[in-house]
Amino acid sequence: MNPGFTFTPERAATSAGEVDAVFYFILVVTGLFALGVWVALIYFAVRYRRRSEHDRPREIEGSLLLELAWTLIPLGLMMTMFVWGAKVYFHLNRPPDDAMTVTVVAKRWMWKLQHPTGQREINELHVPLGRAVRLVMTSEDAIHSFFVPAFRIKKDVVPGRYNVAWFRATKLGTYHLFCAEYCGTEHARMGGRIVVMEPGAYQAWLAAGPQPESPIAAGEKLFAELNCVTCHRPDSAVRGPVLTGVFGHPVRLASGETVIADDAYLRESIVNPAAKIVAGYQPVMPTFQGQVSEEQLIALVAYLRSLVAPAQAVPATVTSAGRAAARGGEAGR
Amino acid sequence: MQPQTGPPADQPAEHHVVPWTVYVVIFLGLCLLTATTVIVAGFDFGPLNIIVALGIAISKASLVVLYFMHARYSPRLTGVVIAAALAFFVILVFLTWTDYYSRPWPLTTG
Amino acid sequence: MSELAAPPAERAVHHPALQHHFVDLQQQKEAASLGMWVFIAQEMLFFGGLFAAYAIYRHAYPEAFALGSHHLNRVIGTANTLVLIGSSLTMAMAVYSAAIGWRRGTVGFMLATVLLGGVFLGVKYFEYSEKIAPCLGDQVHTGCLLPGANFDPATVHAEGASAGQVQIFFSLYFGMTGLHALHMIVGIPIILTIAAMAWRGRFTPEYHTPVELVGLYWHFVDIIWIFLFPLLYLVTGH
Amino acid sequence: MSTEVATPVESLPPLPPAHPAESYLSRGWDLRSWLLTKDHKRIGILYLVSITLFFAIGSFYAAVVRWNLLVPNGQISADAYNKSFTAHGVVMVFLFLIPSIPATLGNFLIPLMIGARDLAFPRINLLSWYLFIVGGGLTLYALFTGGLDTGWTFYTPYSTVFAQSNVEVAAIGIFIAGFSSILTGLNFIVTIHKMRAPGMTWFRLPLFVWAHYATAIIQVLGTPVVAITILLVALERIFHFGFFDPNRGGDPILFQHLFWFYSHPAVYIMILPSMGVISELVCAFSRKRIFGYSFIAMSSLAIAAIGFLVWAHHMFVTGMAVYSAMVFSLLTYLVAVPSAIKTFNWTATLYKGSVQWDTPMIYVFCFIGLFLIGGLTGLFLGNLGTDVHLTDTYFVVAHFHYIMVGGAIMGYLGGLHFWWPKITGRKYVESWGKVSSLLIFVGFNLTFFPQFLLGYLGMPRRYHVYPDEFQVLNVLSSAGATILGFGYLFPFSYLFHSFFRGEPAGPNPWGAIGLEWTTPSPPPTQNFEEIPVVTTEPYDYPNMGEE
Repeated sequence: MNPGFTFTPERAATSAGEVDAVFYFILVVTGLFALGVWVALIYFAVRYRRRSEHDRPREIEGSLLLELAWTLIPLGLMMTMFVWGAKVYFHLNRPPDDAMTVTVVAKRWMWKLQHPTGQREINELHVPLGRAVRLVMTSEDAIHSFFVPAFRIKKDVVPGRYNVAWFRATKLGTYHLFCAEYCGTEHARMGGRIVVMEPGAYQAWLAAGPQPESPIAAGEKLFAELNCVTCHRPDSAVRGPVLTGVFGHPVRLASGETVIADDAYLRESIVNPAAKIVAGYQPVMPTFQGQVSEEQLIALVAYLRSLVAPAQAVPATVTSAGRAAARGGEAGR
Repeated sequence: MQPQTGPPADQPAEHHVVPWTVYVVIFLGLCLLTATTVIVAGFDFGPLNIIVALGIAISKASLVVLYFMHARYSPRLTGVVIAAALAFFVILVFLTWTDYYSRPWPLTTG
Repeated sequence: MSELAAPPAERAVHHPALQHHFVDLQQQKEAASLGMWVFIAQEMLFFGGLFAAYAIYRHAYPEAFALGSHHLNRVIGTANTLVLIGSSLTMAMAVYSAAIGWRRGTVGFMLATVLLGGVFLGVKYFEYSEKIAPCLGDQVHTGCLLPGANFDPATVHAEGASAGQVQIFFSLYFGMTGLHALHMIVGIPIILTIAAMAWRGRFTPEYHTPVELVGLYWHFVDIIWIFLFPLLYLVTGH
Repeated sequence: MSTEVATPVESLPPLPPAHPAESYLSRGWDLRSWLLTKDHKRIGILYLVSITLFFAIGSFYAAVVRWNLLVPNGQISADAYNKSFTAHGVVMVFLFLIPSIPATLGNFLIPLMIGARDLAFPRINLLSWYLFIVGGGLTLYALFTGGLDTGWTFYTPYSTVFAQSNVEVAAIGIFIAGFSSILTGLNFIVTIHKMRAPGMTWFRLPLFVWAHYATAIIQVLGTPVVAITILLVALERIFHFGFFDPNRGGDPILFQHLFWFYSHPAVYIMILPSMGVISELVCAFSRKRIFGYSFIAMSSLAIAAIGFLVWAHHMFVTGMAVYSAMVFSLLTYLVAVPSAIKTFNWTATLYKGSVQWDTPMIYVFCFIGLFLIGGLTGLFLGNLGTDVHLTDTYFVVAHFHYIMVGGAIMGYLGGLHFWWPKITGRKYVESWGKVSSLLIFVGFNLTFFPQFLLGYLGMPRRYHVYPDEFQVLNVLSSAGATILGFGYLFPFSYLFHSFFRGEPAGPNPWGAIGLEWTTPSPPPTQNFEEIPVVTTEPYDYPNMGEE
């Protein structure tokens, strides 16, 4: 027997419990159904075994009542599973507001992770116990998938977009990080470790290494280097929208539509400025596609996210789910 | 065989030889609609552009299916086949669309 | 229903085109016609994948699609649409001629269909070569509209990210019109074969199923173009 | 239609003798008579031989995969492993499972069951076999010369930008094989609509035919979408079109939508015909009318229709819109209902029956038991909450093997044993059949049950190395695969043997009801001397022998 062999995976995050609850509910329900059918199958097969070649079974008509029963009862049970699962999924897609943001850039065949304070790690992520961690992820090449079995979370990491996942670790330890989407030759070795530490130990760990720039600081520097400041500052000769406080808020577009300025929108506006012009502005901004790397983009977006207007309350973190929820709400009205 | 098999074997099945003038009229109608769609494309109706263009195209396609392809004079089963194909076509485009419509991805335009 | 189960000997006196496994000509005709319609249903979904891709990308990149579309020649496109509709008319007339037993009409109209189809493909060839010729060679590629390394965004006044998006438009343009043209290229020899059969007097008002079937196919190809034309040539920006 | 069950052969004096002088097989054995045949029965045999070959090739790659996974660090290189699981998937899905029952048993039996002399378009039927061989040949060529390492799913942008292997050739091969499937489906639809014998109304059709009708709809309306999608992948590689290229604004996820639009319903192409087989066998071996005929028939159509609405449940973790995911999850639960209806009805059919434990029936028991597991584990994967953890792990691998092997292949083997005497005119040795079916059952469960656990523990699929703690279950699985492999060798050998040495079977060795059993075994080329007139309901076992 190998070390650590168990029948159930570790449960080391809040999400693990939520997913497992649905898992075991379905397991019990389906288990009972399977048992029922097997017992009936075996019983009938044995009990009504052909005893003589002249057996002539009686005719048995179908039964509408039975048909309805075994259509509607499973349907009801399955709707319960669906609703429960949907709730969990919704929650898994909605990071809490107090989450710290770790950026993830995947490339064949490694994970590049960066802490909010700027520390970078490769194939390893140290996180504090009990703190929600929001992962903003993108890929430089093929599709990958960020999978931590002990947390029961998985999200594809797709080139050209930001996917978000989050977790809140509840148990100290070291856990597997896998790439779960086939990405080429060394796919199986594109793994790593998530190390869950006491918050104090985490702070110590952060302090121990060299003190790098935080993404926000790096973003601010880039913002200046790329001359974004010439147009996008309250004190600049205004040709572009002021970006202070824009994150998380609805933006009215020239097309008459409204979008919420989330990570994806900000990223798009840098690489493809013409796509969604803010109402009242001209499409004069050049594209930065090819001039900034994925990691620089992340830094820029992090910086923009940090530009909260002084008078303004901290906006609710808008995430994929949140944005979709906002839309759903509109549609519902 | 279908239980309600129509004419006996040796009779011609084609009861509906459509007069050729019908084809010419349909052809002229198609030309007219082509001209319309080109002219209309010169105007900007905003989001309605695509609806107008597709509306005209659907009208043209319906004329071809109903008259040139004799769907109007064909057994009901032909209609069922067309409807099934259309239904699955719509499912393909529409359900794919539901993802893109509300997806937080650079592609979406609100 | 008893006549349907007639023994083979009795059936043999019927039409020479009747195949052994059918009970009568009517059944054979219905089967053939249904088969063609099912084939057309299949074709619809075949093009459906491309139309779905078109819908998604046009929705995402309206400006890039307008830019790309302005570089397709509307006049040529319109003329070609009329040519193709004309070929549909001649095809319908060929089927009509076969139904009334007018052999020369059948053959003549089918040849006219082939001719018009040939004109359409010739124009298409001209349109393609205008866009592809500049991509060849390894020096300058001004005017190259074939997606890929040699694509020239300056031709369509696109820059940065929208240069890629215009390439998606042209990928769809070449993919959709190319597949459409391929269907015509397949159709033409079939029409010619059936025209030859018609010439040899193989069809009668009672039996001219092959003419009808190839007619259905040709009209379907026409319908695809009816959608491609506005979707590709008449995209306006906003 | 009447049969005296106790001694079926002697009690039917009007029928020809057990070895009819003239059968579809006796029309010559030269190559020409086979390769140019338009007889649906011979084409069925051509398919049977070809897919058996493809199955052997696919199994070989499965063996390589299981052998590699015996140890955590793998036995072969990553590249060789990736190419092996891709080859296993491509061959098994496109070249074995999709054509398996429809192209062999369906081809052979549908005209016989509905009282027709052939399929509506015999030439197209032959053409579809040639397309299959050309497509399959090209695919194999791609696999043998350089290989293919994209997985059978061809996900972009890996397949379009990064894969260095033979993607184009394989894609074109699969494209061509796809048209073979479309033409088969087209032929079935037209045949079932237009070629039924007098009196064979829709609700007198055997459920096998209903299942194939539903399958044919999927083949005709789904396959073209995957054909064009695969073609786009090839075009993107050859001409650098940018459909799925994120650097040009293309969306790699769009590929997944288009791919799964077909490839999810394709699962039903594999399982529906198998369900049709089970419906026939359950009745024949319990001498009962099927319980809830119309519910089973309609549930086939429901599966075909709803099956097209659920594809994005393969994409819940791609970052798709949350509400869109909810719609797809809901629809996924709906498609589970008709499968459940079928399972309950089969079980209920046994109630107070006269259950005969012959080899085909043992496969029925296997099918119901295993398909049940496969179907119920699908509920974990259709569930938004649990799918996040389980997708792309071995749980998925186990789930679809329970459906495809536990379901589709068990049904295929059951059907093959049941109709083998009809196809060849000879009986196989029953005891061998029983032993091998048990071997397959045990081997199968030992192979794939541990994979459920592996998946829940978090082992991702398509891994050629894995952490040490997964080794126990992987070794168990590989051990099971060995038993399973031997299990498969048995039917292959004793069926082959019986083809030459088997006892003559007579027209109706099982005492079963259905038009195909009224013909001699093997049937004559024309199938029926006279087109039969149908006057009774299907599965009229209670009234059997009373006329």
